[in-house]
Amino acid sequence: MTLLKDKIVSSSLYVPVQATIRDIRALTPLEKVFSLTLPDGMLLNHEPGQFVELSVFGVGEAPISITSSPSRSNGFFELCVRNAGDMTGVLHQMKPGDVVGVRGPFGRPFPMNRFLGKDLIFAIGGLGLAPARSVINQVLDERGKYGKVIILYGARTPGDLLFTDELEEWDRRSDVELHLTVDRPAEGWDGNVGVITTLFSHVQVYARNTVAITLGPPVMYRFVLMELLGKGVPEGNIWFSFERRMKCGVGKCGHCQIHHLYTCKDGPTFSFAEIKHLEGAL
Amino acid sequence: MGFRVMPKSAFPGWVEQMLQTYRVVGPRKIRDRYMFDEVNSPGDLDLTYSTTVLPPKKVLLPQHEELLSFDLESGKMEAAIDTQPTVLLGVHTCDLHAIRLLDAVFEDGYADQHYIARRQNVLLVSLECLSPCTEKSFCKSMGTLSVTEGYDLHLTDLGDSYAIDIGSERGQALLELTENAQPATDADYSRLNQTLSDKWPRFPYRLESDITELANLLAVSYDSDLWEELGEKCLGCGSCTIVCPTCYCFNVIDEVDFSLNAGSRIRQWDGCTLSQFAVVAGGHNFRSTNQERQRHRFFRKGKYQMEAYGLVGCVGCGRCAEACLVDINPVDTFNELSRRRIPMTRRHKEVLP
Amino acid sequence: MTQQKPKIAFFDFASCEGCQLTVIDSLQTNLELLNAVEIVNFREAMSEKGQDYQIAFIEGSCSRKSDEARLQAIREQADIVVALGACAHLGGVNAVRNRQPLEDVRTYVYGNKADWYETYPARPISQVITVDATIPGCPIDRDEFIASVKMLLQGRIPKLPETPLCVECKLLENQCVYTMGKVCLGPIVRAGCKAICPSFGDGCEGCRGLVSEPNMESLKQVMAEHGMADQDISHKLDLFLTYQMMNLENEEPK
Amino acid sequence: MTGTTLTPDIAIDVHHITRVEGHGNIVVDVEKGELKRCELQIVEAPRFFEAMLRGRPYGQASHLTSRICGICAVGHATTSLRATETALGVELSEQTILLRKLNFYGEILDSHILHVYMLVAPDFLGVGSVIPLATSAPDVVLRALRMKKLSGDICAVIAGRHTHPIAMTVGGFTHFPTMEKLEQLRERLEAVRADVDETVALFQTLQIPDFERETEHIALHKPDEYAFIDGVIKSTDSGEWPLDRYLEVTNEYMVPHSTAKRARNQREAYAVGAMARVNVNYDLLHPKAKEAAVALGLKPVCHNPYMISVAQVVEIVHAIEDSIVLTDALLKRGVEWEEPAPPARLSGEGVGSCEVPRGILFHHYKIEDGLIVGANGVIPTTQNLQNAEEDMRALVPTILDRSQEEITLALEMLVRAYDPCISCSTHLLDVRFE
Ligand SMILES: Cc1cc2nc3c(=O)[nH]c(=O)nc-3n(C[C@H](O)[C@H](O)[C@H](O)COP(=O)(O)OP(=O)(O)OC[C@H]3O[C@@H](n4cnc5c(N)ncnc54)[C@H](O)[C@@H]3O)c2cc1C
Ligand code: SF4
Ligand code: SF4
Ligand code: SF4
Repeated sequence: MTLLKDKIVSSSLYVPVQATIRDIRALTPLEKVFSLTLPDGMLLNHEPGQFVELSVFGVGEAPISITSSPSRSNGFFELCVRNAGDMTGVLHQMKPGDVVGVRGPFGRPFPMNRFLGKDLIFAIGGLGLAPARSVINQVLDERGKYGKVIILYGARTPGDLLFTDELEEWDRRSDVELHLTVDRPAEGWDGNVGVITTLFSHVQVYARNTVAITLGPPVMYRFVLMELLGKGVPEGNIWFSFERRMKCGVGKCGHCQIHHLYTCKDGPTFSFAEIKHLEGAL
Repeated sequence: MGFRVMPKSAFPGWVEQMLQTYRVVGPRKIRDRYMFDEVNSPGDLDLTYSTTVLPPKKVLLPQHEELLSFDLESGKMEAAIDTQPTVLLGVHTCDLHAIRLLDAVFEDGYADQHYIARRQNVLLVSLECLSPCTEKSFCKSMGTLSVTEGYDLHLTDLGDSYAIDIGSERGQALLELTENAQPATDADYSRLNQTLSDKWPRFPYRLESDITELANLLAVSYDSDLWEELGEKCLGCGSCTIVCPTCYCFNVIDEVDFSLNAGSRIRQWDGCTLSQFAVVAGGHNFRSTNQERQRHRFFRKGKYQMEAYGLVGCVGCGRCAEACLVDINPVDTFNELSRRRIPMTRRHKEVLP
Repeated sequence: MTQQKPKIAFFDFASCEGCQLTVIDSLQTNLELLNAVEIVNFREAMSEKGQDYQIAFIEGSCSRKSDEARLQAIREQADIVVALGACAHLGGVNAVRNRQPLEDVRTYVYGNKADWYETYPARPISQVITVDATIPGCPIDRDEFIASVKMLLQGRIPKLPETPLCVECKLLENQCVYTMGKVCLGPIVRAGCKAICPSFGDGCEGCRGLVSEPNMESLKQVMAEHGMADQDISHKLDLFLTYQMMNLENEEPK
Repeated sequence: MTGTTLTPDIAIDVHHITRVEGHGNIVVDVEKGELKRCELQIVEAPRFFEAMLRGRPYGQASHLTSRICGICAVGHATTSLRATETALGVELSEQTILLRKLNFYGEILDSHILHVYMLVAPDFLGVGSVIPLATSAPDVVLRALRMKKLSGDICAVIAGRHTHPIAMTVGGFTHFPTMEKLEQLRERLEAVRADVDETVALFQTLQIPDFERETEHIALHKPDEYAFIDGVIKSTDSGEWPLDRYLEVTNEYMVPHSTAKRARNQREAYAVGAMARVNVNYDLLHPKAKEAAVALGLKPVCHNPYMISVAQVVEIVHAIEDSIVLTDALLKRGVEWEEPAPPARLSGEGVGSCEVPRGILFHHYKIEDGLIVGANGVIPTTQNLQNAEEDMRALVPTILDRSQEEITLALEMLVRAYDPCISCSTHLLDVRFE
């Protein structure tokens, strides 16, 4: 049983293994879920919050969060990818059976054992659901180990909501509190309209025992943070996953540097306590 | 390990010997500038060089480097690991310090096999600087004017001969290629000591504060007005980061042949002073102005690298100052920050409103 | 990723045709190009004039009202339009005359026969039709052309490099031409030509166009410090960059 | 369809002649067997180079004017430099002269190889372009590309690149080739001789149409070398003129159907180019080139315009051989970095002239205090246009028995033989010295 990570550590950090696309599911016109298998039964062995460096050979490579949770790895893993540029654009034209490159898993995962017994509040914007889904499903698969689970999720329009089947599933559960919002409603939308922070008034938290996991576009973070701090959630319990430009994923290329930290290896998950003194981090 | 002495007349012969087994890279004069370049005969070398345009890091981390080649048709994928035995000759002490930082970066965490393979196959023959190489160098201020480790061999020019310090067994073996390196006599010791003590006063201190204070100075200078002033002047040309021996940021691109199925992945130098360095998909730029980029650059040099690797991020070679058309340079920047030092209390506002 | 060979076509407007010549020259080292694409229209090099193409490469500036219809027809046919070279990309040297009153330019050249020949201020083709990609330069760089074709074959749109020329120049360890008493537009111009002018001892003239955030004021200051009078500075900037400079200065062609 | 029917009415309208540089049309109207209209229309957009030169520093002129034409970029740059240098009294070093000549051959070769192999040969081989030849006659195409690469590399080594050379400047160069580079060129030049022989052999097999029209040929001439840069103007009719009297030769005029000017000297038209050069300077050709001329049946004075391509092949031989001579001279004396020769004055007037691939080219500048205040240029194609049209006029009545397609092809081949450089020809550099 080889681990992908052992493979790259033993040969070259930059040589991906050739993974096969086993399935592609379009969520929206811009986002697709790619289900990948590694060769020779190799294992990815990731933890929630980590990412892989995904390549289309001849085009390029980009960091992509692993959206499937470790608790649901049945010989494959999933990536939810937005068509945002070169590599992702060509990836979106690919078909099952095609080969892509994968390196990883990289990055510091969420410290799940520090979350045990805590109430969890997820504040998610847009594509942030991709990494969040990995944490959420992991938590739901071990539901007993955590307190309340509150999920706040915002998208631009109802059509931009990702993983709607799973959203419905979570909504049906009595042990999950799900609140959705959109910036711009569409025909038939009877839910909340407004930015994600407008959802906070709908939820009650026991601040001292709450862990907040915030995932979304950079602009969202400051506002969510103000809400959470305002509710009294401790600084060390407020977690983010940061996005930065990355070329290597292993703390060499310098692109993702935030002060002395490298987002790819010291993060991408950070607690507010860790980064609050770092100007420009948020 | 002590040192040996080799008459200068024997030096070319020694280089000839090296050329039998090694690729030799050293400073060459090309028109009005010096470059580290492959040496084909001892005459190509010019050890009296001032400073080179690019630092010797290019031997360990080439400007344009194949990381891997692939062929999807056959499924072949190969790491390009370069293990060519190389002597890197005539490295100034500041650059030697810079290589130590590069070593730390590329060995840290996941070790970068490409860098390390090169590094392990490179013999470093450094050279004691006896007078400032340019008006813009400030190695003495940065504590890089001398070295005690990190080399395989270290040369000091004693006039008609070289004193050669042996820093490793590999260095020793390299020296054994010649029979003309004799054990040092007492006279040689005193000549070397004299040379070293004579050289010291020739170098000015150019920084007005001590390097141990740099990190603190920067910590309180994040909001200094100076960044705005530098930002206005800075052309964003990126030269300063490209020529820096301690910069190692890179970009990775793919090249393909017309089959679109085979090609290679290339690593090439990048720099944090370039406008697109921190742009992410969707167009957000985490450092969108020259001002922020200059600040980041100097923080890396004076603070971040120290915090991350325990080594100073600027070795005072002065290349960036030579390269900058608008005369933005570490000495003036750090000195000006020091003059404008912002009291801690004023700075101690929250990061968030 | 096997797909049908895309049909490509080359067209030219006011230009020296040096970019198309460079395309022909690129075959010297990339003859495989002919297997990867089907060239259906290339007046400079072939007789066939196919009108069924997906990718159109257009060389030259638009300098006559009557050229607009030809451009539009190409746009309608092509899925992807690529501006080839500085004339198409920036107006190129053709735009130098935009600083001078049009009537004066015409009569200076044609005397009393001025109205025999139609013209208007030279402009980049992007001012007339939507352009999907640009291969900059005067002339274009062969390798960049080949790399761009490969990107198009991969289904990507080549992007203009954002890196300033200085980076490329430094990577080659050139001696900065400013130290040789000359001036250079390298700090504000897009890289990609292998800094060929500084490599051959001459300052960059800006044929690949301005980077997206050029610090014009600071560079003008640098040039002034290197002994250039205001007029010399404008001459330097107004060779390939006239159109962009006039835009920056909000100046209309006369 | 073969030309059996005698068509009394013929209307030929070739819109945008292909495989030439720039946009031109051929319009021929024959009514009841009588030629009513026969025009070579140049419809290229005018580019106004001389207006653009006004007020510019003289140092920019060669870089700006090289953009007149991507194929004769070195020719325009060299001619521009010669005009400026004459105006400002710049004396060139021997090294500069040698390097300029070698660089110039790079372009002559590049252009001639492009023309004979890629633009003309397809007509004789019955294809529409060189592209199908890549599969049907790959050796021919590869040979052409190989020869072309060497030509381009000559320019690249000396001036950075062929299309828009960089290192050429007023008074000299800004960059110099290393001895290694020159030695490599020397080796390749020698090796390419085999390809040159093959080229001559190929042209021996081609059926060149038999058509003659007595023509005045004009070219630069020097007593001791086959002239490409500088010299005097010489006509096959009679007469020699110094460069500064070029206007007496060119006598430019305009016609409404063409954005390019025309020229005439002692007859209704005259011709310039490879054929004119061979006709004027045959004795000065390299012996090997003369051998090739004999082998190809080219004898001065030749009046068959279709033989222009053959004259180009002869010049390819000459250019390769003389490049070897020049490279040897450079290798022998060595190449030093030298500062460009300084101007003796900053105001003056001067004419520069070169034999660019398509014929004699003139640049004429007036400079005041370092700025160009007046510019004129006369381009080879300008000088050839009327002659090509006269040839068409003479040719059409002799081939009226052919089919329309065949007539069209014959006319296109005729125009192509002149290797017209249409984008150059539209610059109409007017004489306007205030
Ligand atoms: C830790 C982490 C996790 C991520 N997880 C996901 C995920 O789960 N799903 C997902 O879809 N995305 C994710 N992303 C974002 C993803 O990495 C980017 O969308 C991806 O890099 C786009 O790659 P590309 O090659 O398609 O785009 P590129 O072609 O690289 O372009 C992306 C953008 O970068 C800029 N850019 C790129 N190159 C240049 C250049 N040379 N000059 C100027 N601008 C340039 C442009 O603004 C462009 O819009 C994640 C990012 C990080 C850091
Ligand atoms: S920052 Fe400048 S002086 Fe310091 S090491 Fe880099 S190049 Fe040298
Ligand atoms: S070299 Fe100078 S101008 Fe260029 S990016 Fe660096 S600081 Fe700015
Ligand atoms: S150096 Fe400048 S002028 Fe020269 S080719 Fe490059 S971009 Fe164009």
